[in-house]
Amino acid sequence: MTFGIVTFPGSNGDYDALRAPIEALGEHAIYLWHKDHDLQNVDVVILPGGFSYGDYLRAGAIARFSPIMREVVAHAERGGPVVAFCNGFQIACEAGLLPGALLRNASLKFVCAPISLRVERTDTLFTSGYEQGQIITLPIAHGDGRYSADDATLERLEGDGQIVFRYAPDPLQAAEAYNPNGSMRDIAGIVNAQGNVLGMMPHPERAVDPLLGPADGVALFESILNHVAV
Amino acid sequence: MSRYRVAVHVAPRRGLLDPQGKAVADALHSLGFGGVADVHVGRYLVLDVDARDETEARAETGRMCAQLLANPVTEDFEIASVSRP
Amino acid sequence: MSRYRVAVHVAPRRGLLDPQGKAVADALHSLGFGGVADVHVGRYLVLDVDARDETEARAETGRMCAQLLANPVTEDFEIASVSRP
Amino acid sequence: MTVTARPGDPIITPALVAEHGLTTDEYDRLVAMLGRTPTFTELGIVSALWSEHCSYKHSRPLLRTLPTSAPHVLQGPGENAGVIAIGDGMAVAFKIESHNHPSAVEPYQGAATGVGGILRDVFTMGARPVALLNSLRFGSLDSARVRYLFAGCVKGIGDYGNCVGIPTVAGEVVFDPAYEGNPLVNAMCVGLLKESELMRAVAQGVGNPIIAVGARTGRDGIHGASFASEDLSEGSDAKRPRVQVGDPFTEKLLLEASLELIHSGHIVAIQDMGAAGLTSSSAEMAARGDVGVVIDTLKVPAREEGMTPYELLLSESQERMLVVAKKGREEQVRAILEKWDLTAAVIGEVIAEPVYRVVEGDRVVAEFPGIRLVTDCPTYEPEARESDDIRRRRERNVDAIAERPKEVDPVWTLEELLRSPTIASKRWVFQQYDHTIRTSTVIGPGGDAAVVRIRGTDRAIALKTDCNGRYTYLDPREGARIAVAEAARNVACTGARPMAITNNLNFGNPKRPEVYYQLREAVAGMAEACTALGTPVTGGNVSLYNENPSGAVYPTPVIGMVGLVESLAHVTRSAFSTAGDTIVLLGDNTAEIGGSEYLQRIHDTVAGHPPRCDLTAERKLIDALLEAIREGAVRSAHDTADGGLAVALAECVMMDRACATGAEVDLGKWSSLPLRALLFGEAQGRVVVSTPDPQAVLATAARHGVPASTIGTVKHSGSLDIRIGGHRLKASVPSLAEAYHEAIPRIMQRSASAQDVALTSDAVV
Ligand SMILES: Nc1ncnc2c1ncn2[C@@H]1O[C@H](COP(=O)(O)OP(=O)(O)O)[C@@H](O)[C@H]1O
Ligand SMILES: [Mg+2]
Repeated sequence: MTFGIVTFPGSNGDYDALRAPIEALGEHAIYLWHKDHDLQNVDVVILPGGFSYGDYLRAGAIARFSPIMREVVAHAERGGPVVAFCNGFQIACEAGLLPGALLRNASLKFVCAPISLRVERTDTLFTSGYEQGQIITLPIAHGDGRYSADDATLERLEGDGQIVFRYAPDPLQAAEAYNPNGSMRDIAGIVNAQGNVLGMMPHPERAVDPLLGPADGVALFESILNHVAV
Repeated sequence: MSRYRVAVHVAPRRGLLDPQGKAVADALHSLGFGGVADVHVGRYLVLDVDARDETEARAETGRMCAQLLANPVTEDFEIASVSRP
Repeated sequence: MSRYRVAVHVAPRRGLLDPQGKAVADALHSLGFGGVADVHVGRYLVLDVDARDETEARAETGRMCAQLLANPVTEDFEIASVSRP
Repeated sequence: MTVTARPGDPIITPALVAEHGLTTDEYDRLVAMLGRTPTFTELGIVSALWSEHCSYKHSRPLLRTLPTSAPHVLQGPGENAGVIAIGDGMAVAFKIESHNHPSAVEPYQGAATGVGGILRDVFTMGARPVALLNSLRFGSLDSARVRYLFAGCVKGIGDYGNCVGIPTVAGEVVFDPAYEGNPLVNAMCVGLLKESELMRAVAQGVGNPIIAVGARTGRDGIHGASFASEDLSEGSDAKRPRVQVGDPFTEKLLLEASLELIHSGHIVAIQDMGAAGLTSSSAEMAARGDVGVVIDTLKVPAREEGMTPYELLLSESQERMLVVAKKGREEQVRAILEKWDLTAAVIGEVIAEPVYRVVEGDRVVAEFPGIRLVTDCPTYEPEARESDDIRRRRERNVDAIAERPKEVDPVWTLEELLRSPTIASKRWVFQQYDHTIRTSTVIGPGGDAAVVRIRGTDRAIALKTDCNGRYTYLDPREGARIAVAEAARNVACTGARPMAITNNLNFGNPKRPEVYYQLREAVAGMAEACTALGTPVTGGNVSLYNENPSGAVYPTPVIGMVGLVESLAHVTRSAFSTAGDTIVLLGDNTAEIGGSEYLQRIHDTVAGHPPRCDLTAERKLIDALLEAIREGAVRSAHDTADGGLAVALAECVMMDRACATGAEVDLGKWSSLPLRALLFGEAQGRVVVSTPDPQAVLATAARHGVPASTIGTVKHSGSLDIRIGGHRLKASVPSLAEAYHEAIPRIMQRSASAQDVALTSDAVV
């Protein structure tokens, strides 16, 4: 199985997104160049973290016009899996692959820390390896992660079960301030209505090696592998 | 073709949390500016645009806003002024 | 005392690098907006200010700009408008 | 060729010469070198190259005394960055750089562009940057201006490094009134490369084209180098248009393009256009290669119209590189840059004639004989004399200072120290830095040193910056020795062998005898320590004139240490983790309280002899500690530093707030020492270790001749319980944690919104 990681100008999480499936699953991963028009038959597209176009104007606003994004959208429309981490999530929202927008953290500060999440859905192709309600720890590192959408959209996300991860208090720690960016309804990750596009602010691709901390990101990659096995 | 200088305001939709506006208001209060009731922070863009006339410069800029300069999900835009640079 | 709505423009000082403006201009070009020559990105603030009259509202806002709203080292500001909300 | 003045250029007058910072003597040297009056352009070039910042004229003779060689040093001082071999054909490039003056004027952009510059210094060596560090000094956080500078610098460092995607993994922040008005902002970058890919910035090959790469040149930062060579004064405010604005997005493209260029084989040299811009990069590359160059300023891509040669040569616009390509490869070079949306312009070439020549189309606007432009700069060894005032402070009997009534309860003192912003947790800072990107950070900020793994090997590097300016103030030689020893100890605590250092000498005006004394003594101390500990100096930076009318900063020789972890199994953390482990103190306690954070914080006193630094003992300590770690006997290791043993023990039980522990400690063995010296004195050469196998640790220490004592046990009790003879100190761990972790957030809350607002102008809003 092959993962394709899109490198936009200013992407910097592309390296971690490439290494994760290789090191955690032993699968293939290649870079896809933003100026190309060809997804090279990859099975899964990853929109990685970083600061595409410097995050100038709005995070993700300029990258969504890259030539390769047309192919990514087509791949998603065909039902192909797309995983968007951090800046990728911002790009996916700007591109209309996912609803809503990611605004500046309520603290107005960039925040890099491990964070607790609750897995809200295990019936998606990205999360079947987790347990329902499981609390996991993943790193975050972003300045624009405040998920926002209008009430109708939020209701639809809730009603259709599109909210996959929420920021949650760690049972072992004080409950205050567990939402690191002021996201509405503590939303950390969502899928589209068809369930084949996942966007999330935390970084599972940075949590696949126990040497570096909790390896709670591995299950996400395994889930994808189990569904998309080729 | 002439060159026009078009100023654009892009503002977060009212009703959305505006932490920056709130931070500005708090900071102004702590600096002693007690008379400030409410602050909103948006973007101010100045574009130099080549167009046949003012109407075209305005229309073209409107298209730029709709496509790129403002996020329709969270922001409103207005063309504040068109002048000759 | 009455309430005034004051709009402020803060823009990067001309001559200083404006990487954001440049990135936006490049993006507009690649979207086919060939007529855009130059873009600068600054901030647009709307403040509700209590003051005796328009002149005072304007003067008070000017002081806020000088002290806080604009970075005197890298930015210029102007009071764009004063109105009654 | 004849050099002609450009129409409209100012006439050279004594006043103009003085404005350019040249002394009469220096000007006479220039005239002698040229055999005529210089043009305005030439005066500008020389004023930049002969500025302190570029020429090191007051420090070069001292720097020559530093130890710089060892078998593992591949590149010592003199290049963009130093390089050491770490085995398996791999090498590490690293360097530290100051951006003190720009940060004092515009903290956000000043600090951000400092990071940008040091990144370029490292990737131009052919190394991929893998870690950033920073060493910061500010005045007291009680001042709103200081909070503004602090917040702005931190945000600038964070935004730049985060955007380029290099983790910021370690550093230090110190607050002291001595830095009021003169913040110090030093940034360090560390990169990895294959030994075979090492690139040097040496111009070679007659006919090879010189290419300007990256951002266009604007009028920003003109004369930044000479600005960095002056005291900050009222007039500095007027120099604000010199502010440079960073563009980390372009930097990221430049980074990728440069590495691709270097690996392509199409270029022979590459250098950042840093301080003094095009002038210094071209002149230095030519001097290193002992070749001539010609530059045509009309070909330099400009951001603004009507820029003069003077401006184009001296601009410090950021994110630009100068490349010497192989003749005939121009198109290949251009293709690589185009891939990364960057522009390239051929602006000159390497020539056989030994001259440094600048033309503007047909007109020669500047011409210097050979490399004399770089080598003719005078050096100075001014008078050195210790300040009487400082000597008196040092000689003061600090043991006679009476305790404050509250000190009856040492827990009060301990918490007061933990709350000191210099000691307190810097989470508020490093939470704004991405330290997990590149998935190699084994130990991030918050421990003794950072540890970054090297993929594809079982190795890692350990990194830390250190300096206690108060020690160096009281005794520059001893202080500098301690800075090196402490950096080495920190690195060793993580399981790494200290390998080499880079350093940043932040001092006042060297023309004042008491400052030059500090500089001379500190360099001597650094040399002694580096020799004793086997850590050669591979490079560094000198920042002088860190003064304002009210005085100079503490002499602050910041040490950036690189260590090597030979196996990932050796990586050791600093916090206690396991109840029942035995706590062992390596090293010995003494009665020294001079120069301590305790005296400063509790008694508002800066006086006394700083602690003694026994370099032989430090070396043994490091050897013993590393051997015990390799034997698998060490669970955690944390050195004692600011605040002494009590603070170190408190940190061990609560620095990791999520897994706080507790401890029972008995220091009865030292009950004859004054209590406050035992608890809060800063004796050097001590490490607190927790171990499941104390006998092994004690035996290893004994073999190395290192004093070692069992002092207690790790508990999950939620309290830190220390007995000393009849005294007992019992502190609640949550309350210690509160003091340590909340101190800075609480202070910054006071004005947090103000800075965020003032900073919203910056690109990443
Ligand atoms: N400016 C900074 N940037 C990143 N990390 C920092 C910074 N300041 C302090 N830290 C981290 O906080 C921890 C404690 O720093 P410090 O008090 O200097 O330690 P020590 O006393 O052991 O030298 C270290 O892990 C250090 O890397
Ligand atoms: Mg330490």
